[in-house]
Amino acid sequence: MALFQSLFGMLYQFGDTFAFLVIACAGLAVIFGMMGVINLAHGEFIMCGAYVTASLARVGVPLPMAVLAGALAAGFVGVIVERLVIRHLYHRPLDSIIATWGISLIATQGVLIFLGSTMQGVGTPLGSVDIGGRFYSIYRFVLMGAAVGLLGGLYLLFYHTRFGVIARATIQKPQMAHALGVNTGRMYGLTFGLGAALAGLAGGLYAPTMTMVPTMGATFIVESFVTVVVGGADIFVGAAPAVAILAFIKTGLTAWYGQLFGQIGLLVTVILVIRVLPGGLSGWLKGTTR
Amino acid sequence: MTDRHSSLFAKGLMAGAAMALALACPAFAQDGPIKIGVLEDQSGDFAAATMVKVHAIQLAAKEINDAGGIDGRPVELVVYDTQSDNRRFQEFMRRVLQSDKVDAVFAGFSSASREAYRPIVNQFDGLAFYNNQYEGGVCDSNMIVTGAVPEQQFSTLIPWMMEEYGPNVYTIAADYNFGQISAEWVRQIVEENGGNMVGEEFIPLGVSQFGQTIQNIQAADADFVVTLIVGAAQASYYEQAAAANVGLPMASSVNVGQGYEHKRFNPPSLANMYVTTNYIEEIDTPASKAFVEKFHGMFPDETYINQEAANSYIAMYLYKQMVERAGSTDHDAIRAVIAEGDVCFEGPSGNTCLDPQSQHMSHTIYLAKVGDDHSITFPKVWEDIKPYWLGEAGCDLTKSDPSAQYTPSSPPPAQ
Amino acid sequence: MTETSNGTGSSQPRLAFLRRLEGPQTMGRGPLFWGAAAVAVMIAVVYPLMADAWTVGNTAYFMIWTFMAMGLGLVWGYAGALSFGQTAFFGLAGYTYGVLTLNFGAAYGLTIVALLLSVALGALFAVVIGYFMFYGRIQGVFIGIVTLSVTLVMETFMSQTAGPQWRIGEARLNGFNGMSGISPLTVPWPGGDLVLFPGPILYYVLLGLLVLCYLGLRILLNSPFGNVLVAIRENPHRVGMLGYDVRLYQMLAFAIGGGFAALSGALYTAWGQYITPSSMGLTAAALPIVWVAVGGRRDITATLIGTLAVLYGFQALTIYGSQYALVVMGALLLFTVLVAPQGLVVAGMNLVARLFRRAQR
Amino acid sequence: MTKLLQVSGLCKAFGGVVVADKIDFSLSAGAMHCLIGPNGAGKSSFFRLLLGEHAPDAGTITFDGDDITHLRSFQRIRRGISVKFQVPGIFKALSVRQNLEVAFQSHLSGSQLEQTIHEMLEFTELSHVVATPAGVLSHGQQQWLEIAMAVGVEPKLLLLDEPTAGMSPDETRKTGDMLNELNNRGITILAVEHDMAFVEQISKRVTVLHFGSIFAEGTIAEIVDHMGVQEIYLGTVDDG
Repeated sequence: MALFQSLFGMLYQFGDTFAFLVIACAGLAVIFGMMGVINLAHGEFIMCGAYVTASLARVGVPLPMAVLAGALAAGFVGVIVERLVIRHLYHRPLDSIIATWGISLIATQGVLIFLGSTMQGVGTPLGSVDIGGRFYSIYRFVLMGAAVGLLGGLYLLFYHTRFGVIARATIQKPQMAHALGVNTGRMYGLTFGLGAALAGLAGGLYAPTMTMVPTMGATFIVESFVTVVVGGADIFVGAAPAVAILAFIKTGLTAWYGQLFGQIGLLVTVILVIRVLPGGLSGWLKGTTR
Repeated sequence: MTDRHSSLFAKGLMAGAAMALALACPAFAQDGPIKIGVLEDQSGDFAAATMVKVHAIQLAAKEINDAGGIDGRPVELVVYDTQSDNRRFQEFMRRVLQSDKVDAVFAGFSSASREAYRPIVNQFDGLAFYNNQYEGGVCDSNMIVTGAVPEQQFSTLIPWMMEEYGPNVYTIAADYNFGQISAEWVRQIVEENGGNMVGEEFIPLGVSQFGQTIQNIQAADADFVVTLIVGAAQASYYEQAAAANVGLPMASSVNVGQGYEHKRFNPPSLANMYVTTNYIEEIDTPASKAFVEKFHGMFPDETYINQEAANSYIAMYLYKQMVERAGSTDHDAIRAVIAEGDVCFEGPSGNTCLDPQSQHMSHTIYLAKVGDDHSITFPKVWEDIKPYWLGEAGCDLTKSDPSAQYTPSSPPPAQ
Repeated sequence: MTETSNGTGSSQPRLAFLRRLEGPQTMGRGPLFWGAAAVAVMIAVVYPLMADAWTVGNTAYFMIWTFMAMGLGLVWGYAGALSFGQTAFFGLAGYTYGVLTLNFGAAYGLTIVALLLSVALGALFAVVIGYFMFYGRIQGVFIGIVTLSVTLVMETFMSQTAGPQWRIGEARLNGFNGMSGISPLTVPWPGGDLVLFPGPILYYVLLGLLVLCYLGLRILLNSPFGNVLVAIRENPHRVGMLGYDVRLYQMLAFAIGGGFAALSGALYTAWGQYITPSSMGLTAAALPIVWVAVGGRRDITATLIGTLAVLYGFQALTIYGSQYALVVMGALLLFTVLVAPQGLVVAGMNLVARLFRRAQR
Repeated sequence: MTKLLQVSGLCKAFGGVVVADKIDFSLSAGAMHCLIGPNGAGKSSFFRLLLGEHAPDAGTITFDGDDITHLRSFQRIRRGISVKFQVPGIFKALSVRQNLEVAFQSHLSGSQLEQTIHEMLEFTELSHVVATPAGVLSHGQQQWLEIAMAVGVEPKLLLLDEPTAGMSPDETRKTGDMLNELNNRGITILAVEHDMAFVEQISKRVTVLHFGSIFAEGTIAEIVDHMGVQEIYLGTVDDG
C-alpha cells in the first residue's frame, strides 16, 4: 500500500507539473515558434484570462464558460496588440522583446490602478478524492486532461486544418504565401491572437487555484520560457518531449531535494540544452530523423 | 469605481508635494511644520498590503493636525512611492533625509527594503519607524520597530496550538530570512514544549504550485501545519491545500493579519486557521471599532485595515508623544525620552509600550481563528507580551548602538 | 555619414591612439563636438558648487549605472548580442566587493583592491558565459534567454542563502534581505583616510571614472577591434570568411561589457553599503535594456546621455507621477520602439544635425 | 608542378541527400579554374566544404602541403584561402573604406594598410566612393568591393561564387578583366559560374559537377564538345 501510495504520488506530481508546463507555455510557444517573437507580455495575457474568468465566475457564469470567455478576451486583446504594435516589429525581434516588456509594465500597473491590488478569487471546484489513503484535488486531474487535450488540439489545428496549413506556410515562406494570395498580415494577427488566447486559457484554468493579483502572470513566465527554449523553434515536435523531460527533472528534484532545487534544476537545464542542442529538442529530433 | 478614481486622484495630488489638507489648519506655532517622510510601496509586488499604511499615516496626521499638531507644530507628510523596489528606498531615503530634511521617516514593508535604507539612515543619523511585523533582531538606535516579532507571536501561538491539537508540527516557510528565522523560533518553541517536528519545508519566493508540498504534509501525520508563507504567489497554497482536502488546522504569524487572505479567498480554504497578531480590523474592542470607523470615514473604500496600518497609526502618536515630551525633534532628546521606559500608547490594538533596550514594542497579542465562512473569532488574548529576545541576547541601545541585525543563530557578541 | 579623419597621415605615432577618439563608429567629431563635450564636463565639474547635497549625491548615484549601460551598449549595439543578464555580472561583483570588504576591512586602500578584484571577477565570469554561448554557436534571441537564465539562477540561489551556514569568512550572504554593513570606498590619504560616502568627493571620483571610461570606449570602438565588432553585427559569416575568429571577438566584447556591468555593481554596493539578490532579478535585468534602447544603442554617446536622461526621467516620474510612473515608462518604451527605433537621443541628435545643416545652407 | 589544393575522397550527405560523393579534385598553383554544373549539382556545398563551413563525412582536403580538413573556417582563411560570395557579403552600414579596413587590418597596419587600401580602391575603381556606405553602392560596385576585400589579403587561392551574378554585360566583362589581371599576378582562382561566355573569357580549365560528383574535366573546348555535359547542363541553359 505504501508503495502504491508513493508511486501514485510520484505519477500525480509528474502529471501536475506536466499540465502546468504545457498549459503555461502553449501561448508563448505558438507565438515564438510560429512568429519568432518573444512575448514578454505573456504573463499579462495569462493575468487577463484569469481576471476575466474570475469576474464572470463570481457573478454566476458556469466555470467552463467563464474560462472560455477568459481565453477569448485575452485573444481579442492579443489581436489588437498585434495590429498596433507587434506588426511593425517582425523584422526586429530584439525590439519586440522591449515592446512587449513595455506592454507588460503598462498592463500590470494599469490593472493595479484600475482594479486594485488584489481581487477575490474563485474557489477550486470539484472537491477531492481519496486514493490509497491520500486526498487529491479532482480539479488537478481536470488540468492534466486539459493539458493533453491542448496538445492534441494544437496538433490537429496546425496539421489537419486549412488554417494550420496556411499558417505554417506563411511562417516558413512569407513571400511565397503572399504570392499565393494568402493575406499574411491577417495570418500573423490570427496566430498572435491564438497565442494570446492560449495564454488567457492558462489564466482561466489556473484562476481557481491561485491568488489573483496583477503580477500573477510572473509566476508562469520563467517556466514557460524554459519549456519553449528546451523545445526549440518547432513547438509541435519539441514541446511535448520538452515538457515531459522538464516535468520529470522538476518532479524528481522537488521530491528529493525540495522546491529550490526543482527551480534551479529547470534553469540549469535550459543552459545545458542550449549549449548541447542549440536548436532545442525539435532541432535535434528533426536533425536525426531527416 | 468613480469613488476609487477620485480617491486615487487625491492620492496623486498628495503624494507629489506637501499635503494640502495637513496645512489647512491655520493656527500653528512659529517653528514651522514637523516633516515626516513616508516611503511605502504603492505599486509593485507589495502594494496589496502597503497602500493602507499610507492611508493610516494620513489619517493620524489629519487627526493630529486637527487637534493642534505636535507641540503646536503641524505635521507635514512627504510621501514617495517606492514601487516595491529596494533601489527606490535608497534613492528616496537619501532624498527625504538630505533634501526634504524630514524629522522622521516611516518606511518599508519587506525586510530587504529596510536593510537597503538602514545604512543611509545611519549615515545621516535619521530616525526611522519600521511598522511591520518581521523576523526580529534589528538592534539600531536609529530604528524604532512598532510591529510584532517572532517571540511575541510564537511563544503565544505554538503552545496554545499544541495544547489544542497535539504535539506533531509541520512547518512550511518562505525560503528567506523571515521564513528561516521564524521556522527556527517555531522549532525551538515546539521542542521546549515537548512537541515533535514532523516536517519542515522551505519554499522559494515566487513558487505558486504546491502539489509536492501538499503530498508531503499528508504523508507526515502532523497535528497542525505552521504556514509562514509570503507573497501573492505563495498564498496560492491555501486554495490548493483546501482543494486537496488536507484538512489540518493551520497556524501562522504572517497571513490574515497582513494580506487579509480570509477576505480574498473563497471560503472555506482558510478555515481552521489560527493567527497571532497585534491587530486586525475584526478586533472587537471599542477602541478598535472607533479606529475602523474613523478610517472608513476618511477612506470609505479601504479594502482592509491590517496590522501594519494600525502599527503605522500608533507610530505617529508615539512620535507625537516623544517629541512633545522631549520638547524638540532632536534625536538625542528623543532617545532620552525613550530611555525613561514609559513611552506607551493606548490605541486601537490596546496598550503598547516601547522597550528602551531594543526599541521594539510590547503588544497585546490576539489569537484570531478563521471560521468555515471565513469569519474571525478570538479564542484567546494575551496582554502585554514583550519583545524579550533582543534584550536578553545583549542588545541594549541605551548603552551602545551596534546598528546590526541579529538572529538566534548569530546573536550579539558577548560583552 | 561622411568621414574625414581616421588614417590620413601617420604623424605623431606616439599619440596615434588619440586619433581614434573620433571615427565612424561614434557620433560626434570636430571642434564643435569636442567643444560641447568640454563645456558639458566643465558644467559637471562646477555643478556641485551650486546644487544641494542630495542632488549631487543623486547624480553620482546615476553615474554609477552608466557604466553598465555603456557596457551593454558595446555588447548589444555594437556587437549585436542582446544580453538580458548584465545584472549577473553586476550582482557577482557587488557580492564580491561585499564579501571582500567585510572580511578584510577598509584600511590601507583595500576597498580599491576589492573594487578591482570585483570587476576582474565579473569580467572573468563574462568570459566563461561568453565562451559557453559563443563557442556553442548560440545566436540571436537565444543569447538573451541564456543570459536571463543565468541571472535568474543567481538571484534564486542568492535568495535562499538566509541560513547561518551561508557565509564566506566573516560575511553572511543573508539571503533575500541582502548583505549590509559593507564599507564604502575608502582612499588612503595623508591625514586620515578619505571615506567616499555619497557626496561631492564621490561625485568627482565617479565623474573622472566616467570620462575615462567613455573616452576609452570611443578609442576602442574606433580601433580595428571596434571595426570588426560592427562588421560582426552586420554580417558575422562574412567576418569569419575574412579570417577572423568571430567567436573570440564576441566573447571579448561580452567580457568587456561584463566588466563594465561589474564596475557598476561594485560601485553600487560601495555607494549603498548594501547588495541584494533582487538586483539580479527580472526587473533589474530589464532596466539596462530600457536605458540603452531608449537612449540609443548604436552610439556610445547616445547610450550615455540616454541612460542619464532616462534615470532622471523615471525618478522624476516616480516622485511626481506616483502610481502612474510605471505606466508612463511602458508607454515610453513602446513609443521609442515604434517611432524612434534607433533611440530617442540618436533621433534627437540626428534632428539637431539636420537642422544645423539646413541652417548652414 | 606541386598542387596547391588537393581534395581526395570527399563525401558529405545531409540525411538522404548526397551533396559530395567521393570528390577527387586538385588545383595547381597559378591555375584559373571554373566549376560548372546545373542547380543542385553540389557546387556551393563543395565550396562550403573547402571553407570548413561543413564538416565532411569522409575524405581529406590538403592545402599548400598541409591537411586542413579539420581546421575551422577562419583558420583556413588565415592560411591563404579567400572567398567572395554570390550575394555580396559586404557590411552595408560601413563605408567602403571601413569594409576594406576590416578585411585587411588583421594582417596589415599603418602605412602598409593605407597603401593596400589605396591599391585596391584603384584596382576596383572605387576611389571616388570611398566614404560612401557600402549598402548604397550599385550592385556591380558591391561585387567589386567584395572582390577587393577578398583579394587584399593576398590569398594563395581565391574562391569566387558566381562573381558576375546580376551584372550587366559591361560589368561582367570588366570583372573578367579584373580576374585575369589577378591571375596574372599569381593568385590561383577557382570560380563557380553559370555564364559560359564569362567562363570562356577567364578560364583555362573547367570541371563539371553533377549530383555531387565530378562528371567531366577538361579545357573549355573539350567540355563544350562533351555530349554528356551538353545533356545534363548546357541543354538546360537558355542563354548558354
